[in-house]
Amino acid sequence: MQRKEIIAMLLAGGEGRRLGALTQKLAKPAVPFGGKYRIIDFTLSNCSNSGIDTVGVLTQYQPLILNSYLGIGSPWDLDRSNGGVTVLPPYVQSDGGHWYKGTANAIFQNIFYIERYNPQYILVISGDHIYKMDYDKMLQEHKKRGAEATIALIEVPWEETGRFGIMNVDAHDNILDFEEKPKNAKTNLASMGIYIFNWDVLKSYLTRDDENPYSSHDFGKDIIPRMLQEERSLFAYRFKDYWKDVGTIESLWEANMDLLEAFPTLNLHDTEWRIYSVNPNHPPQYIAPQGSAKQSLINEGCMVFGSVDHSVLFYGVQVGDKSTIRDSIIMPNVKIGQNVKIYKTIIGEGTVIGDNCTIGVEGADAPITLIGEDSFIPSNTKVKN
Amino acid sequence: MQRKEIIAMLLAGGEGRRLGALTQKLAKPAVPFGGKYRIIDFTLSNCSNSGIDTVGVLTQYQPLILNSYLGIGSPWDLDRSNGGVTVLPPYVQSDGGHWYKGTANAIFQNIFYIERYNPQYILVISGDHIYKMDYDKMLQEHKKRGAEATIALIEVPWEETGRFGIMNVDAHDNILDFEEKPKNAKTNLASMGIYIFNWDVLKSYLTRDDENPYSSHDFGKDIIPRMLQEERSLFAYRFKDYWKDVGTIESLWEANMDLLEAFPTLNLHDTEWRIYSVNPNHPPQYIAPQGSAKQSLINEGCMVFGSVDHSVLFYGVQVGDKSTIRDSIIMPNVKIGQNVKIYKTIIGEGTVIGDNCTIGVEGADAPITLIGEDSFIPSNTKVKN
Amino acid sequence: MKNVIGVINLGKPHSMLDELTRNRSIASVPFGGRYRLIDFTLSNMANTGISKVAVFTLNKSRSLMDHLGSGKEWQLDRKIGGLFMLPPAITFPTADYKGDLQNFYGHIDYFNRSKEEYVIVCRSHMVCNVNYSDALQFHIDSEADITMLYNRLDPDTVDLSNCYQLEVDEHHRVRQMSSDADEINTGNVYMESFIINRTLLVEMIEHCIAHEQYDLTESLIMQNIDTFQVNAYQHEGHLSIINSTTSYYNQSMRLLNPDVWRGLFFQPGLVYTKIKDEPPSKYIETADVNNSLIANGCIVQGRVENSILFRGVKVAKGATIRNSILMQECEIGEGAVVENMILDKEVCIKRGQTLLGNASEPVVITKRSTI
Amino acid sequence: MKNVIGVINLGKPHSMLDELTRNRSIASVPFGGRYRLIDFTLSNMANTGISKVAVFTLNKSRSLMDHLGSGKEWQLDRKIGGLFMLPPAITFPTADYKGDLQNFYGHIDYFNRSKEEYVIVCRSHMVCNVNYSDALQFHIDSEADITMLYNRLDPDTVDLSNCYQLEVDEHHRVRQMSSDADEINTGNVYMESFIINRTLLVEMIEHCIAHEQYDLTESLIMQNIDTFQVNAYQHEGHLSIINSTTSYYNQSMRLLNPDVWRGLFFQPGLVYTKIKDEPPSKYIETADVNNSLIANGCIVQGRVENSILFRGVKVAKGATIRNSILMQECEIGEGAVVENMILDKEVCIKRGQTLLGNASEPVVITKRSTI
Repeated sequence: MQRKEIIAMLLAGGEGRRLGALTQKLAKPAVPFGGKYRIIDFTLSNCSNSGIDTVGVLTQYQPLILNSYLGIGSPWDLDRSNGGVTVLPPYVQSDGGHWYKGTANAIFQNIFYIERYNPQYILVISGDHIYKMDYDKMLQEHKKRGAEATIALIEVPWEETGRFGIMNVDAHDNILDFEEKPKNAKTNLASMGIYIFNWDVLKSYLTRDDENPYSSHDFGKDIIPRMLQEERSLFAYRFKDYWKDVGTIESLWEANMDLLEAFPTLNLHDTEWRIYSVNPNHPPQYIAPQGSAKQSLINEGCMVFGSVDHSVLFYGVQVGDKSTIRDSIIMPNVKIGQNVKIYKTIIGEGTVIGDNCTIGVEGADAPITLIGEDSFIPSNTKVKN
Repeated sequence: MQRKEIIAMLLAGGEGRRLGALTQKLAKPAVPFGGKYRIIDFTLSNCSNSGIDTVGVLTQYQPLILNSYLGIGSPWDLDRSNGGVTVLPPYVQSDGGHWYKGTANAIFQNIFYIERYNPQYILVISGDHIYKMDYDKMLQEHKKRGAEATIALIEVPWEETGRFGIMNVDAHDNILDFEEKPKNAKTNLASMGIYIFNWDVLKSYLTRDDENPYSSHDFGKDIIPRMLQEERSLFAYRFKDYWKDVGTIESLWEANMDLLEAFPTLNLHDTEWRIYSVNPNHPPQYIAPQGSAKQSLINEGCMVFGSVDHSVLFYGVQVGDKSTIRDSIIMPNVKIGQNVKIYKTIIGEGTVIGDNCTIGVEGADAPITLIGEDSFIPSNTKVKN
Repeated sequence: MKNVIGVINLGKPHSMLDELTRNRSIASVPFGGRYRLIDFTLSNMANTGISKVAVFTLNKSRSLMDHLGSGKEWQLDRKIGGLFMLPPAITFPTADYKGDLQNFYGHIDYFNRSKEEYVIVCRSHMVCNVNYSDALQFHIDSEADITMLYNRLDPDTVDLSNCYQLEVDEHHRVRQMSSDADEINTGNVYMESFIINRTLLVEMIEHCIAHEQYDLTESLIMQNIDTFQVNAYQHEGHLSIINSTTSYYNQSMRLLNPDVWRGLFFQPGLVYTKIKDEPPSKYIETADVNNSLIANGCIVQGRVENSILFRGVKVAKGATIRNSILMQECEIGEGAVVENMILDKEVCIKRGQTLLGNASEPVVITKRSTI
Repeated sequence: MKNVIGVINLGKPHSMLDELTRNRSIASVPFGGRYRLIDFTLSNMANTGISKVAVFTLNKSRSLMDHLGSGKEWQLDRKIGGLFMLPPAITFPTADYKGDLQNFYGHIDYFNRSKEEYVIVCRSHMVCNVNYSDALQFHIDSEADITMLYNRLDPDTVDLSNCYQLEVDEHHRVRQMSSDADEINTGNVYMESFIINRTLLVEMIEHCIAHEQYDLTESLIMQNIDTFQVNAYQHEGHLSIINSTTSYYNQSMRLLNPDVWRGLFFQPGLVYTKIKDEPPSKYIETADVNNSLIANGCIVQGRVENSILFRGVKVAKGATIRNSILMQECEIGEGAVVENMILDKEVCIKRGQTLLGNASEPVVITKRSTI
């Protein structure tokens, strides 16, 4: 087996409880996003666009669903005989089954997988963030600095620092210390949960961490603090583009709405850095004579007989005559009847909505209404959050 | 997802204890065979040559080793976006991990996988038999007969019937009854462990079987007898070509030696039914001026400075000056020193043998000597069984 | 469908689409917002489960090869079987090319070396969505030598010039066929697709070549209607016949009918094409779109009416597109007007330009022009 | 190696192998029992981790395309990057073809649209096993404009006609180069592989074409040795130069030396080729083989001595093969004798025939002949 300079380990374990009805059947990284994608498409596409062709996907739950979505990795150009994408759930071992006890433990339990490729570097990323990033540039910086670990940082609004892992760095971007969700942050530089490690260094820390009964086996809480304590060379890599954790209904809705700007910060139309996804092979969308679409993203296979305004429609959505969709996200294959009004609502995949319904509340400050997957809303119903 | 007419479930769970040192690190289906192959290559190649493009590989142990060998399935033409080959180990579930309790239970635990393809028929096969068979012909017979289950049968010597599941059939090859390892067999028609079921029928039996606390959850012991008892239409499909269970050191050795006949029953040179395998990308073998090879199968990457007689050499084997190999099987990357004599021995992958050694016992009736993987035999050693 | 070889016969010169086929074969003419004509036939074969397909090409096949690649989209990137591109065995000036059977004969070894029992031969200018399983079963059950697929169209409303029509008896047997509507005008249109046993096909090709006959339809089928059992199988779904620029335009516009859209693109199977990984189409505040088909990757700021936009088309503010077909990556500048036009790939219409075509005779703008 | 494009330049007419290149380009000449010449260059690129490779072809590229397919064996079956076959942009009679730079210029867009910083340009008749990483690092560290790869050979024992030799100073800078051994005879043989920055390559191509200069080596490199910083990087491993049928034969026979065998096929990387899924080779009781290379799928019943057997060769009882190269699927009948010969693919020698060539001028038997 040919040696790999770098391989990626993608943490896709999140149950995503805060996404409520959307993650009843799906792992969080498989939640639809942006009219065409699933959240995990962004990190997988970042990997292949960065020239990383080996990605282990660590999942705690439902490996078959992720297996079935990822397949042999063709959509992301990760269908490689040597490498490619591999789903790594916790297996039943001869001494029984073990859950992954934390992010670091998930990597530790898959040392066998990693060593097959004998990598020099290892990239650890999360499957539930929306951003476009060239990991190769980060790797080149890591090498140039001779770092043992490099952590990607982004400036967040000061009032939100309490939600993130915050780094303190010196003038040369060496990391001085790290605080998880500090009350009084010293900086507003948040960790994006993107790490590059020298594999030999990380391996020794993982091994020691595994033997520590008091560890929670987490990168942010255990591995990084221990490395700082032992004065390893940790380097900050600053990122200035669009990055969003879509872990809540609000942030998921916002990140979708961000795409509807005339010139969004996250440009999906950039042909130099395409986001890849499984293609459903649907025909071009059809906008009927009486239909209309404004300030919206609409995917293939949709049939629009009503009007769609400032909304995101995934593939195969049908919007009936005289219906109005506004400020909403309609996931794949949702069928909407005639004369329906939908405001500021997220509708899960496969839901059917009868005629004359009103869903959600109008207005910029209205709360978001959420309809789960495969729901059935009978005609003449009113639903709101 | 497009519907599949038939998918295969390949039982690769065998620990293969009877293969001793050869299966310390390998699952039995991954044991090398025939100078180039691993045992599982035969059933996988049968699938792809039969036009079956979806194969679930059920394994109890070491899923990562099988995963790593099977990769995305390219060597067997099973690198399909829709289907292909998938390793299915027992996963840790939300209520903990469950071993596969038997062959039938292994299929039962993977109903979710099967239903993704919504197949009409399901082929159940074992990963540890050596044979070439067109499963499509068997399927056509199954359909033509309107059977609910079809079982492949082969005539075995009467004295060996006690080792097999023996079928009793009527004049039209309807199966009348089935006895597992009978003392006084009524026929010499043995089950080859190859079944085709109508999926809806099998699914109902698997579900009922799972609820039965007294069942051992085995096809031969539970499912088939129950179907016979309930007078389902079970049909025998007779097979007359080469078939061998290579579950013991003796049968593994014999099956390898069978290939050395001038016109072996199992013809590997048949271009209409190739056996596919992972290719190590080695150059043509080199036979030195003082080397010789007779009645042998030798693979790419070998360097022969000594003489090889009536033996099988896998890739990357080196045979030193004045050494003799006779009646033996030398697995990949074994390095043999100078002036070594090897008789009727199976040598596991990666073993190194020093100079002037004598391994094994000469003579047709001599016992087989077995040297495990990655062993090191120092110079001037004598080893025999 | 282990037992069937699919053949797509592009070996018949076919230049009826003028400008659209100047540098491409008819099989690679873009159609329906994101497809090429060959996608329909190839997807029909994929959906039937055929895993061995030969494409007999003639010339201008560069864009076709780029489009098909290794056949991955149609699950034909295989070691066993898979996609075979078979150009005429010899390089020749077109004058020496005597007909499609010559190309079949040049690759007769392909058929001889195959083990499959049946061959389905299709062309690419008859656009339909069909699963061949039923037709094959019909072929086997009726013990036919040849089974021709046909579709019933109304000869009074559809242009059937260049089509063969069939006379079929109550036993589904073909009694007569002709491309002259004065002879036969039943509306039973031969879809230029037929099923035949492989060994019989080989025999018939060899027989034709020995007698210096080179036209697949006329020499191999039409002449043998009395000698062999030639049956007809009716396909019930939508059929678009593309045999002129006008029919290309009209058949494209029929896709704006939601029933045709559903019938052609979803039933019985999906249509596969080369994936471009374009994002969903984006409608800006000023967009005003109706009765149109819009493929992914478009950015629409202007007015689009009764039109088809292929992938990656950009329509600027104040521009108007009406009754037109805009192929991949066309760009329409601010305030431009495009009416009754077909714009080939990557055409750029500058701001303020006006292009008015004629509804009955659509004008084609050459690929990559800037106006 | 995200930052490098590999280019294999086959755009220079090269017919020195006569019969062996009658219907194939030199890149697809079989070599070493199971490879084609291009496999070595392409595997070097794959082992260096290059995932974007362009092959500039000239003609007779049919067998090359069959061999390369989608590039899967070299991990080049990719959506991002991958393998590009770039024939001359126009169809032309050979007389109009002015040189390989014309072909580069015809595809200048390929370079312009790329983002990679470096380009490695190679040819296929210099057989070696090299990882380009060190050479690239050397190129970057030395801030060279062009880095030429060379190998030290002994001009007294190796035929260096048709080769360029270099004069290299102590700073690794190329001072002079010539294909005339009377001018330079240092034994520093240019491997016709060089590294250059992409933007500089584009500029230099455009400059050459503007001045009607069309030969890559002479116009782009040799003329600019004084103007640009042209450095040389020494490759230490084995090099076989294939520039005539005799050198093809001699270099093949060198593979019977175990050190050359190990050095060329294993170090620093493996050599990939199209997989044929042949079984291990089989030696029957009567086989008598020595000092030979035998690929898989052979069945040997006779005597084989100082020879190379490609995949699937059959040697019947009593036959003798000596000092010969037998390509894929040759069959040698009972009692036949073949000595000092090169048999192209699928040659069949009937029982009892005797073919004796001349050791110094090996005879080539045409593909698929029966004798």
